[in-house]
Amino acid sequence: MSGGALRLEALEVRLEGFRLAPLTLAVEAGTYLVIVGPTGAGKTLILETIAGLRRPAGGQLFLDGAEITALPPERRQTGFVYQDYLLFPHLTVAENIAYGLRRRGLRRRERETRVEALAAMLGIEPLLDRRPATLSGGEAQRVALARALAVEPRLLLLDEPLSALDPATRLRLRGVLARLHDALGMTIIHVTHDFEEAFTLGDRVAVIHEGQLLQVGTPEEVFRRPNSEQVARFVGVQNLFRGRLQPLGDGYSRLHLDDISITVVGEAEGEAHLSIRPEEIVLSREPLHSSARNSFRGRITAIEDRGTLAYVAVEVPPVFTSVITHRSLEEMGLRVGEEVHIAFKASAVHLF
Amino acid sequence: MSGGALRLEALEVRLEGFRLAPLTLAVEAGTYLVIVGPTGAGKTLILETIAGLRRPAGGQLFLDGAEITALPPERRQTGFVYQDYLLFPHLTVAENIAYGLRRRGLRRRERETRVEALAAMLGIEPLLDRRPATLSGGEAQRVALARALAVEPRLLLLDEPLSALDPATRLRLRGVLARLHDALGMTIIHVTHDFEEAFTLGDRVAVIHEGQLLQVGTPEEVFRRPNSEQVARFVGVQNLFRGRLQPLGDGYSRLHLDDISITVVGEAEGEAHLSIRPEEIVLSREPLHSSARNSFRGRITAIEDRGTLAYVAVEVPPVFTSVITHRSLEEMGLRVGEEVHIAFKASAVHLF
Amino acid sequence: MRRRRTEPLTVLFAALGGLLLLFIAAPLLWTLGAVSPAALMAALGEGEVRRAITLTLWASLVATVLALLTGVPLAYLLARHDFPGKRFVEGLIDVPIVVPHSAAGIALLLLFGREAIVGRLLAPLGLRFVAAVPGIVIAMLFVSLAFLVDAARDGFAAIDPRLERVARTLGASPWQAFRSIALPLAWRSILSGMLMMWARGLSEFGAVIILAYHPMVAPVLIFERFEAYGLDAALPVAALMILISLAVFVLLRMTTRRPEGRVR
Amino acid sequence: MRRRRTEPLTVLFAALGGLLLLFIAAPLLWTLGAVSPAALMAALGEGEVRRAITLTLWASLVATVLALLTGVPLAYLLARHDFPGKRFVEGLIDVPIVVPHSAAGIALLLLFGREAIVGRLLAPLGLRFVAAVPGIVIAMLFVSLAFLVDAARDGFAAIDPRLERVARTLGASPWQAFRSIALPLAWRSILSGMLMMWARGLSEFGAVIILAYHPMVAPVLIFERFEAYGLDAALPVAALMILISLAVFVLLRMTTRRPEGRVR
Repeated sequence: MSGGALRLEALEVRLEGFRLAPLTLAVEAGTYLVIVGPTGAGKTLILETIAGLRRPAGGQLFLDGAEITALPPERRQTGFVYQDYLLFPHLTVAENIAYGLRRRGLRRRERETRVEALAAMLGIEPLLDRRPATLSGGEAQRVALARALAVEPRLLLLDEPLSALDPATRLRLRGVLARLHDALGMTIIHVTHDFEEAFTLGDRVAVIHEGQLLQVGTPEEVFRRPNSEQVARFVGVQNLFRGRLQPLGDGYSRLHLDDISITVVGEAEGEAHLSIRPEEIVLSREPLHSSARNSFRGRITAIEDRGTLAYVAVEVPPVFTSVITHRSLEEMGLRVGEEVHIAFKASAVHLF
Repeated sequence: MSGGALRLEALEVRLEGFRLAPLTLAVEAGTYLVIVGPTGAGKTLILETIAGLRRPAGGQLFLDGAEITALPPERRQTGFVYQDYLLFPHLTVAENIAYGLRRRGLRRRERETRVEALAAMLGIEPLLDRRPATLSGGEAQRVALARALAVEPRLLLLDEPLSALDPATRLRLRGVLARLHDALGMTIIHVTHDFEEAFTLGDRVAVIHEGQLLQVGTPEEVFRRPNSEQVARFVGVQNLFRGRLQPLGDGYSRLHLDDISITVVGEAEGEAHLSIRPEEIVLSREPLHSSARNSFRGRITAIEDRGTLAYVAVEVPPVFTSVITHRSLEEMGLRVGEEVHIAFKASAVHLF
Repeated sequence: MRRRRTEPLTVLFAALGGLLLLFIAAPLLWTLGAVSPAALMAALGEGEVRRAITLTLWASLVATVLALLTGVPLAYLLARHDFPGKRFVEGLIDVPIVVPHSAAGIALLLLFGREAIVGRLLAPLGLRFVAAVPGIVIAMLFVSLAFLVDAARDGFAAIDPRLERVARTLGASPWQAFRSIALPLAWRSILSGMLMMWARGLSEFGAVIILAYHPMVAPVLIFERFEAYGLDAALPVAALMILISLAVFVLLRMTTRRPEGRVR
Repeated sequence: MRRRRTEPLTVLFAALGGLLLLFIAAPLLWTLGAVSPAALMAALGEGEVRRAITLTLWASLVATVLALLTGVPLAYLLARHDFPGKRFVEGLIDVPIVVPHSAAGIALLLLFGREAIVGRLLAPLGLRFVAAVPGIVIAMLFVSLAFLVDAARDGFAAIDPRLERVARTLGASPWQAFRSIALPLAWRSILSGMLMMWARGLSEFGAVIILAYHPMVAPVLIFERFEAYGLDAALPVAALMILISLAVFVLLRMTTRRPEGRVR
C-alpha cells in the first residue's frame, strides 16, 4: 500500500452560510500533511469533500493526476477516521475492520488474514470479538484506523483523530500514527486545532484561518517563520524545539539541540519536542547563579515592543523568545545585536 | 432585609447511588460562606436540600434556631440562583422579578416600586420589558439575582452562579455579589469549584471533597494553612495574596501587601488579589539583576522535597512558595532558616 | 465542473415513497373533486346533516375537555415522578389505539349499558349512555385520549423541572408552580394534543355506532346513507367531513410548527 | 426526623389521572371477565369466527408489508434529505389518522370501486377491491400506515448519518450503506412501527365495512353479531379480539423497551 498524490484546484466548499475561499493545494505522494485551524474553520468539510461525501461548489480534485471531482466516495479509495470513531455499533470489532473487505468481495479466509494482520499492527488483537460500545476511546480509535487501513486507501483522511482522547492515550496514538506513516508510506491528511500534533506529526503543515489558507510549509517554517502577522498571532509566539533526549539518571534528562543541551525533569530517551513559555525565560546582563538550571548566552536578534510588554528574540542558537516588561527593557537598555544571558528552570520545559 | 443563621445537624443527602457523609455546619447570620469542591461533588444537592427542594435522608436543618427540616420550600424564604439562570422564559424580565412578590400578594403598585428598586440596584433597568431569551449570560444572571432578592430571603443560595459566564462578565458579577453582601448584610451560601471565587468572596470557606467536609475556615486559613494533606493537594500550592493597588502611570501598578509591594502589569486601583505560580519564582543566593522586576530577600521556613521537584517556602513576609528541581536544591545547598533571594516577573503576577 | 447526478437509490426510494403518498392523497382529492360546491352547500342545507356534524364536533370537544381535566394531571405526574408501575401506566394509556373499535364499543356497552353496573349507577343522575350523547362522548374519549395524554406528557417532560423549583423557593405552592410555570410552558404541546384528540374523536365510527346509532354522528350518517342509498348519497357528507378534518389538521400543524421557522 | 407527606397536589392529580386509567382498564377487564374460558374456546371453535380472525390478521399483515416496501424508503428519505415541501409530505402521512373512518372508506371506494378509475384499471389483473380481500387490505393500509412511516423515520433520524458516510468511503454503494448500516440500526424502530401498524390495522372497522362487508373481518363480525343477536352474541368475539390486540401490544412494548432497563 502506498500513497497517492492529491491536488486541489480552486476547490470551493460551502455549507449553510459557511464558506471557504477557493482552495488550491498539492499534496505529494507519501506526505503527512497536517491542516491546522481553529475549531469550526471548515476543516471537516474539506476532508469530506476530498472523500467525495460532499459535492464541491466549484473547482476540481485530482488523485495521481486523474480527475476525481465527480467520482462517488466508494470509488475513491480514501480512508476516513472521524474524531468520534463512528464504529458500526451493531458489528464486532473484527466485522468493523472487515467491512470494507467484504465490499471488495474478498473471501472469508483472506478477510480473516488481513483483519488479523491489521489487528496485530495496531495492537488490538484481544478486542476482535468485542462490541464497539465496550471499547475505550483509544481502543475505538485504533479500530477505526484499522478499518480505514483495511481497504488499502490511497489517501488516509483523519478528522481531529486525537481530540476526543485523554492526554496519555493521545500521546500513545500520536506515536501509532507516526509509526504507521513511516511503515506504510501513505499519504495522510490530518486536520486538527492542536499545534503540538502539527509540529510532531506533519511533514508539511497548512494553516487555515477565517476561511483562508494562510501558509503551507514544513512545521519549522510555519511555527518559526510565520509568513504573516495573522499566522504569527494564530500560532502564538512559542519556543518550540526538537532534539534527542538522553537520560542522566536521578530523575533528569538532557535534551540535545543543535549546539546546546537543555536539562529537563524526568528520564526518557529518543526524539522529543519541547516548548517553553516566553514568560518563563528570564533575561539578564550577567550570568545568573540561581535555581534556574538552564542558562545560556546569546545575541538579541529582534525586539518587539508592544507597550507594557516586549518580546525579545535571543539567538543562542537556536532562537529563544522571552517576554519582559517594557520597564525592564528600558532599565536594562537592551538593544538588538547585544549579548545577554537567558535562563529558565528545568521544570518550566514542556516536553511532548 | 437581613440574614438568618443556618445550622445543619448531621444532614444526610443522597441521590441515586450518590451519597454525602452527614454534614454538620453552622453559618452565622450575615456570613458569606463559599463551599468549594470539584464538579459533581454533590454541592448542588446540599443547596437544594437547604432550600427544601429535596428531602434529606436524615438529619436536621435549623434557621434562626427553628427547625425547618420538614418545611416546604415556599415557606423557607430562601433565594436560589442556579448556574444557568433558569429565568421563566414566558415572562418578561420585570415579571420574572415580580414573580415572588405576586405570590406574597403584593399590590401592583408595590410590586412595581420594588422591581424598579431592585433593577436599579443591579443595573438592569433597561432590560425590564425584554424576554429572557434575548439576554446575555451576565444580564440573565443579574435578573436571576434580582428575582431571588425580591422576596427578601433570609438565606441566598448561589449554585455556581458565575461558572457559565465569560471571564470579563464573571469578574464584573463577582463585584456585584461582593457589593450586595456588603450592602444588604445577607447570609449567602455560594457553591463553586473556583478557588478564586472562594478566596475573593468568602467570609468563610468550606472544602468538600469525595463526600466529606474537610475544612471550614477563613479563606486565608484554608488556602494558607490547609488542615490536611487532602486539602492541601486539592487547593494546590498557591501564592495567593490580597492587597491594595496603586497605579504608577505608564502601564504599571504597585500592589501593597503587609510589608512589601509588588510591581504588576496594568493600571488599576483599589483592593485586589493576586496569585503567582510557584514555577515562576526563582531562588538565588545573591540578589538578582535581571528582567524580573520583583525581587525580595527572605528566610526559608520549609522545604518539601518530593523527589525530582522540591517546594521551598520563603518568608519575606508574607510566605512565598517556589518549586525548584531537586538538583538545584542540592547544588545551592538550601536549608531551612537560611536567607535567600526570590524573584519573579511583573508579567508572571496574576491579578484577580 | 461535472456534477454528480442524484443517486439512483434516492430516485428509487422517491418512486416507492411517492406511490404511498399518492395512495393517501388521491382518494381524498378524488372525493373532494367529485362533489360540486353546490352539492356541498345542499348537503349543509339539510337539517339532518347539520345536526350530525354539529353533534360530532360537540361530542368530540366534550371528550377532549374531559381528557384535559383528567389526562393533563396524569401527564404531569408521568413527566415529573418516578413510581413503580410507571411503564405499565404509560402502556395502558396507549392500549385503546390498538383495541378494535367495535370491540371497544362492546366493552364500553358492557359497563355503561342500561342494565350494566356503571350505567345503572349513573342513571339516577340523568346520565344515559345507550343511544344518547354521553355514550358518543365516552366512545370518542376512549379511542382518542392517548393522543392528548402523550402530547401533554412530552410537553411537560421538555420543561426543566428546576424552573418549578425556583418558583417554589419564590413562595409558590405546588399548585401555583404548576399553574404559573409548567402549564403555560407546556401549553403549545397540550393544545396540539387537544387538536389531535379532537380530530381523532371526530373520525370515530366503530365504537360510537355500537353505543349510539342514534343520535347520529356524521361518520354514522355517512355509513347509513351509503347502506340505504349508495355511494352517491354518502359522498357529500363524506366530503364535508374530510374537509373539516383537514381544516383541524392544518390548524394542528400550525400549532406544532417550530417558532421562527428554524431549520431543524 | 419528621417526614413531609406527599404533596396534596400530587394526590389530587393521581386521583384525577386514576379516574382516566380506570376508564381505560375497567371496560377491557370487565369484557374479559364476562366471558368464560369455555365460551372463548367455543367461539374459537366456530368456523366463521376462526375465518374472520385469520382474515383480519392476514389482511393487516399484508397491509404492513406493503407499507414496509414503500413507507420505509419514504421514511429514509425524510430522515436523510431536506427538500422543498418536506413538511407538507410529513403532514400528508399523518392525515389518515384524522380522516373519519367511514369517510375514508367512501374515498377509497370512489377510487377503487368496480366502476371507478383504479378499480377498472386493475380488474384485468384479477384485483377486485369491493367485497374482496384487497379492499380490506387497502382500507387497513390507509388508516394505519402513518404509524410505521413515523416510527421508521424517527429510527433513521436517530442514526448518525456519518456512519453511512464512513461505509461509503469503505467501498459501499448507497444501497449497501442503507442495507448494511442504516437498516439494521433502525430495525428496532421499524419493527415496533410494524407491530403498531399491524395492531392498528386489526382494529379497523369503519373503512373496512364500507369497502368489504364480506369477506368478514373480526371487527365487522362483532358488529354483525351485535346487530343481529345482541350484546351476548358479540361478547366472545370481542373478548378474543381484545386479547389478540393486547398480546400484540405487549409484544410492541417489549420491542421498544429500553435496553438493560435503564431509568431514563
